Amino acid sequence: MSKKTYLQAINEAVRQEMQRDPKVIVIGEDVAGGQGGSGEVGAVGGVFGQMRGLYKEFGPERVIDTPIAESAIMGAAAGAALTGLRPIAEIMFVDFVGVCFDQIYNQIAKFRYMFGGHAKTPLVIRATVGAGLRAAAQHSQTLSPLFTMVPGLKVVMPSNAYDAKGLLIQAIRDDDPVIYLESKTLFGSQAEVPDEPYRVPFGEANIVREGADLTIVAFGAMVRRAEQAAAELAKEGLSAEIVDPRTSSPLDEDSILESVAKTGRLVVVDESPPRCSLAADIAAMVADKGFASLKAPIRQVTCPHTPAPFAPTLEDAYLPSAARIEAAARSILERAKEPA
Amino acid sequence: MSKKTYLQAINEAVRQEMQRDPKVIVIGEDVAGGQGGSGEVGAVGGVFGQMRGLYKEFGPERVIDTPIAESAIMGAAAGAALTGLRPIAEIMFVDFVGVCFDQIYNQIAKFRYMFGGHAKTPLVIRATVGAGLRAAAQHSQTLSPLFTMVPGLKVVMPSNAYDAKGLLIQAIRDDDPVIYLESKTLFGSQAEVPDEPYRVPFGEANIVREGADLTIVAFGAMVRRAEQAAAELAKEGLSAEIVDPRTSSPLDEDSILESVAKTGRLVVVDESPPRCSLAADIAAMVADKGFASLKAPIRQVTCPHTPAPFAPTLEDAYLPSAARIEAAARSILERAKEPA
Amino acid sequence: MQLSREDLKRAYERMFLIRTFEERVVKEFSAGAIPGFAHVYLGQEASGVGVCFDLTDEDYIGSTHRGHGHCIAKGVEVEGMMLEIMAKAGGLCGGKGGSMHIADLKKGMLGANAIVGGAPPIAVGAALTQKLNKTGKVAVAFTGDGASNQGTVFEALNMAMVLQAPVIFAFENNGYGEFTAQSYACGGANISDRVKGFGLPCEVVDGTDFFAVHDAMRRALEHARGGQGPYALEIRCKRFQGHFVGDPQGYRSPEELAEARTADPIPRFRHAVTEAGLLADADFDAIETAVEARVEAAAQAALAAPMPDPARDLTTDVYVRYG
Amino acid sequence: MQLSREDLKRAYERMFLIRTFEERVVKEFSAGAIPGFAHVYLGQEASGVGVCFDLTDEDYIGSTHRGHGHCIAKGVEVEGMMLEIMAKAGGLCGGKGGSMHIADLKKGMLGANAIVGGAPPIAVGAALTQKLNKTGKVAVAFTGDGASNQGTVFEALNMAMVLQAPVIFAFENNGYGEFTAQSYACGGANISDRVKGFGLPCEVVDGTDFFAVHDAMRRALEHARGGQGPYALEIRCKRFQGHFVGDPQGYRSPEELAEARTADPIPRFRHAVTEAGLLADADFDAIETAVEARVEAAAQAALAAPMPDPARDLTTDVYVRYG
Ligand SMILES: Cc1ncc(C[n+]2csc(CCOP(=O)(O)OP(=O)(O)O)c2C)c(N)n1
Ligand SMILES: Cc1ncc(C[n+]2csc(CCOP(=O)(O)OP(=O)(O)O)c2C)c(N)n1
Ligand SMILES: [Mg+2]
Ligand SMILES: [Mg+2]
Repeated sequence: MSKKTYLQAINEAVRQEMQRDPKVIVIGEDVAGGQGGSGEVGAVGGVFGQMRGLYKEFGPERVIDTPIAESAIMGAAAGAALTGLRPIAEIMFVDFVGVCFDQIYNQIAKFRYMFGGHAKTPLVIRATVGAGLRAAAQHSQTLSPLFTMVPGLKVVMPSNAYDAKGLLIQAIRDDDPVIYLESKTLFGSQAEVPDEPYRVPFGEANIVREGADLTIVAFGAMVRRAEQAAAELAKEGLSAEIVDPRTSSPLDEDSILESVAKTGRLVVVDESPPRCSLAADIAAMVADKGFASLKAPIRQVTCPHTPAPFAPTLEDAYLPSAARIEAAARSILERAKEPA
Repeated sequence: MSKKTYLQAINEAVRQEMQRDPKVIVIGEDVAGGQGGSGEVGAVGGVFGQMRGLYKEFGPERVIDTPIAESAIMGAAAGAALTGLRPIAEIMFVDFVGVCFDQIYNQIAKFRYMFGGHAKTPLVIRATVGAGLRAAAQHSQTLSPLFTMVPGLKVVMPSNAYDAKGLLIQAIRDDDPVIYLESKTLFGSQAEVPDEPYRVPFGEANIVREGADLTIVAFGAMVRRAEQAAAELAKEGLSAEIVDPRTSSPLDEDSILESVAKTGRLVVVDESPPRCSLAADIAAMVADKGFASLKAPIRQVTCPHTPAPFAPTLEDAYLPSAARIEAAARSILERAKEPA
Repeated sequence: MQLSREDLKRAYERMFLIRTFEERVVKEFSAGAIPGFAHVYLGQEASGVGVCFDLTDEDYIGSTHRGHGHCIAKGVEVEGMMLEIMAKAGGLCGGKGGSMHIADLKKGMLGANAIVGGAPPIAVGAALTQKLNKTGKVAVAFTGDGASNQGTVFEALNMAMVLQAPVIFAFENNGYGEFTAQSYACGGANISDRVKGFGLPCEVVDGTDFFAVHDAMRRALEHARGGQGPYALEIRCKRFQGHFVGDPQGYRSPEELAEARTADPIPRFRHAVTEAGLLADADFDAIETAVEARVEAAAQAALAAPMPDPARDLTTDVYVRYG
Repeated sequence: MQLSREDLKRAYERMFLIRTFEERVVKEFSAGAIPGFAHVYLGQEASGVGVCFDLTDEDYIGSTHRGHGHCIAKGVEVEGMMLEIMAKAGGLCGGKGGSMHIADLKKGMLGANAIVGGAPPIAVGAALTQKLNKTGKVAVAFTGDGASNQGTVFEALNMAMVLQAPVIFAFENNGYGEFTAQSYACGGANISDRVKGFGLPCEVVDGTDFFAVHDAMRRALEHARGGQGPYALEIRCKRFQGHFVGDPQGYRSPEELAEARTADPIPRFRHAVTEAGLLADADFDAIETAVEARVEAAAQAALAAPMPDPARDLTTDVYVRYG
């Protein structure tokens, strides 16, 4: 047990699983780095270094650098999984999914159903998500709704280093295809992370903070912003409960509904634009199954209906901030005082 | 003015716009048909015949058959639109969007914003949607949420022949990229369709049926099923109001909210699986902005969280049916009798 | 090279089984007994059978929307196929897949694919498994001439070459992609030259001659199994019917259609083998009688079988375990 | 062929402007004045300038993530570029696009593109407009060696060939795609052979020699403007720096890096032209002084300029008119 970063947790999870199971391979662009070059091979380990050191430990047969061809990467992972391997395929930035979405949503996600349950596709697609790096419209998306809407996929969004390791190990051992979304802005965040392998199960939310007046649901990088907002609200005795579902598919509906049953108020935070978002998905679920306990409108805090802007001034206003979460919370907590 | 089918309405809209504006071109696979063959060129006009006759009238320069390469088709349409043409590009079945999604969501939809408002991308992407043809998992999707979530796109879902023509003409004249979703099961449906060109504006819902007890929101092919359900409910004096938003982006929130303000109850019907669906999107919008008028939980009637099955017995159960819409309505109308 | 009498019988049995099966599919489709779409393999039998003839159940194939022939060539049982194509619960995919998604992984058949260009990248992955596990097995990617223009196919060719994966790309050039001729849709002189640009060896083969396809495939297998990386075949064959059952084919002249039907791989095989005195007409007749009886029985059984039950089957098989 | 003294000056001015601009970008990026990522064009100046030299504002180019040089070569003003790259409201894209999306449609610059392989299909579309409107203009698709493996690029090559669109594909082979060598990632002997498989003529050109690139481009323009369809160039050049500013480049040996820098197109041009007695050192010095002053002024102005205001600018420019 020791403090590790989110980045180290990811790297450790993959390394330990590769040591445990020879069927686990890593495939993607520059997951090793340096192939064909005049210098060192394997020094890079992915543009953010998540796979660092794996090439040297496991070699070119299991840490496979590819041409820039995401459809072929995803297809190769699909075919390898169908035939007995457990590939971990990387999409460097989730934004690139547009060039390989067919392999993910029409192939990988659907094999099992189309083939009447006779196929198994155990693979993990890792991708980095989120804005904040001033990387503009094509390198700053989160796209969690894009994957959550697809039957056959499981979607994981770790919000801290502990979950990052445990959820990734679960993803690798899972017999279904899993989309594992790494928040770029969390790579440096630290937590106590056990040295030994462990799993964090899917579909089990983490109650990050207990509270009585209001429920805030947030994923990935948005969890810390929710915590900051909750801390502000606490200063005035307003107590917010924070639910981090950890996985958007499967979704731990019960934990969310239990929390809303207690608080009667809900704010959902999502790092995506508003339409057909995860925020809408969860708000709608509660407006159906949790309606009886609702005391106020369900607020969604999302990005605006625009692409991600480049300029820091714009990008800072683009992402849901602690201040916007707090304001959304206040706007429905006020209601507490109104006559019903 | 005369009765025309949805298919004829689409064909007439494109023909009249091509006659009016030489900048309008059609591009896609077999939109003419027969290129390079030993027989007739232009007899096909698309697999469902939506473009029939256009090749003969406008020739190969404006009715362009392409190789099977959707990314190149969408990219070509994008580049042509950026440089002054008004392309109408076809995705034969919307399911194929997975091989060209990047050009749609990262390029076409984002040019204007990324380029600071200095670009205009006036194009229409036509695609057929919906289940019911026993075409199984890769030829039966609707995917309206996939497009609705993308800032920069407009999304159109005509539910009848009259709207099909008017919305398509608006789409072609619109200066923004438009996704025009043709319901396969509606191609044969008839309505009075004026012979002259006319527009149906975007973001203006059609109140298909007035009612007092409940609001049903439905798009495209689901509208008729909502009407059937409403007719059943009417037999017992339960009056349902049906709102067909016509376009999911922009969405006529006001008409939906006004209706719910009157009825206090809402069922949203969507031809997609449930997660991050249009049903969830609209339910969540009302759970926020229309909360005060809600008397009951908001029900969503969608496909299950599975791919589309092939077997007719399964597919019939897969799609939202009038019976399921009716049942969802009853489940919240009962509440009317409960004590608050 | 010389095949044994048993092999010759097996080759003819496979081709004739495809022919008989597909003709029955056309009949049942027209009679309304087959839901959805049906793309038949009539005329291309020698291609599928020649390519799959020396493959084992541990070798894999990725197929297309026109996959019935590939299934049969790979040894998939027609009984389960007919049930599936008729959307019956007892079908290979429980009636959930149908003609465009028919699959049999136990037989190394990775599925028909209704996305043009969908299978080649998947075949590369199946080949990577063989390479990593050193099985000496291969993966075959069946791809049409129309599909040969899809970006995913070029990516797969390049990826296979770069990773030296034991993939054999079987480009079945039947002259048309839907209603458009290959001569219009494929830039460059022909498919094989495009393929060679990626560094793969690529042979152009007469797809109406079983022996030509089989010989080329033997060279391909030697290459791929020998660890020399991917190999490709451009197999020229004829599409006897329309793109789908019911296609009026106005884009093909009556002459071209008639001419296409003269290049029939099945009588050609029978003629060549009888001429060479390797099998007698009686041998062929016996095979044909048996095949016809088998397809008849498969069709009757499928017609009588029940469709899946929504209450039990609609939402199963999406995940191994959800949550 | 022989260029006029004015043309020679313009060529040098463009190349030196790219060099000076990019060196300033490196400096300002390292100083924290440029947000996000920066991929610079240092070492490839002769390629962009040679390709764009004879293009007008009505000809179009599609670019890549490494687009500054393409912009300048196409005549985009460095003042607006520097403002954009520094995320300022007065930038070419109002600070919304930045380095990876910098565009100037008035100059026929269809945008840098942060999706590898994103631009070639778009260039085909721009070329279709020229063909339909019979303008005699062309579209150029700048594409890297790494991008040459992306399916969208092959689709664009094939589509351009099939539709006989006046597109010129400029493959800039600088030896690396990110941290991976072209020799590893591209199946086949080289990029040009793959391209030829699609039926396009493709020349291999020394991208460190402005004159070689310019001559090849003249042939390409004659071909495309003459209605003979697409044309391609494989331009071999060197990437002086890392993939992005700050890349340690452990994957390149010090020897290779040193050797790369010796192939510098700028002194090479100056040397050749002075040797030939076409321009004097004084001419070059004058150009350099002017360019340095211009870049300095552009940088100072950009540093001092304001960023966009969220209240006013965040949600504008998504639609021409919504609803
Ligand atoms: C991505 C995609 N685009 C288009 C289609 C529609 N489509 C189905 S089959 C086909 C033609 C394929 O032609 P070819 O590859 O030559 O195969 P063949 O039908 O001749 O066997 C097309 C365009 C599809 N299924 N998927
Ligand atoms: C679809 C996609 N995949 C991967 C990336 C990440 N990426 C950005 S640049 C690059 C390398 C491109 O290499 P090349 O085409 O040779 O251009 P160069 O950087 O050498 O100019 C990669 C892999 C991307 N931006 N888009
Ligand atoms: Mg074909
Ligand atoms: Mg490069």
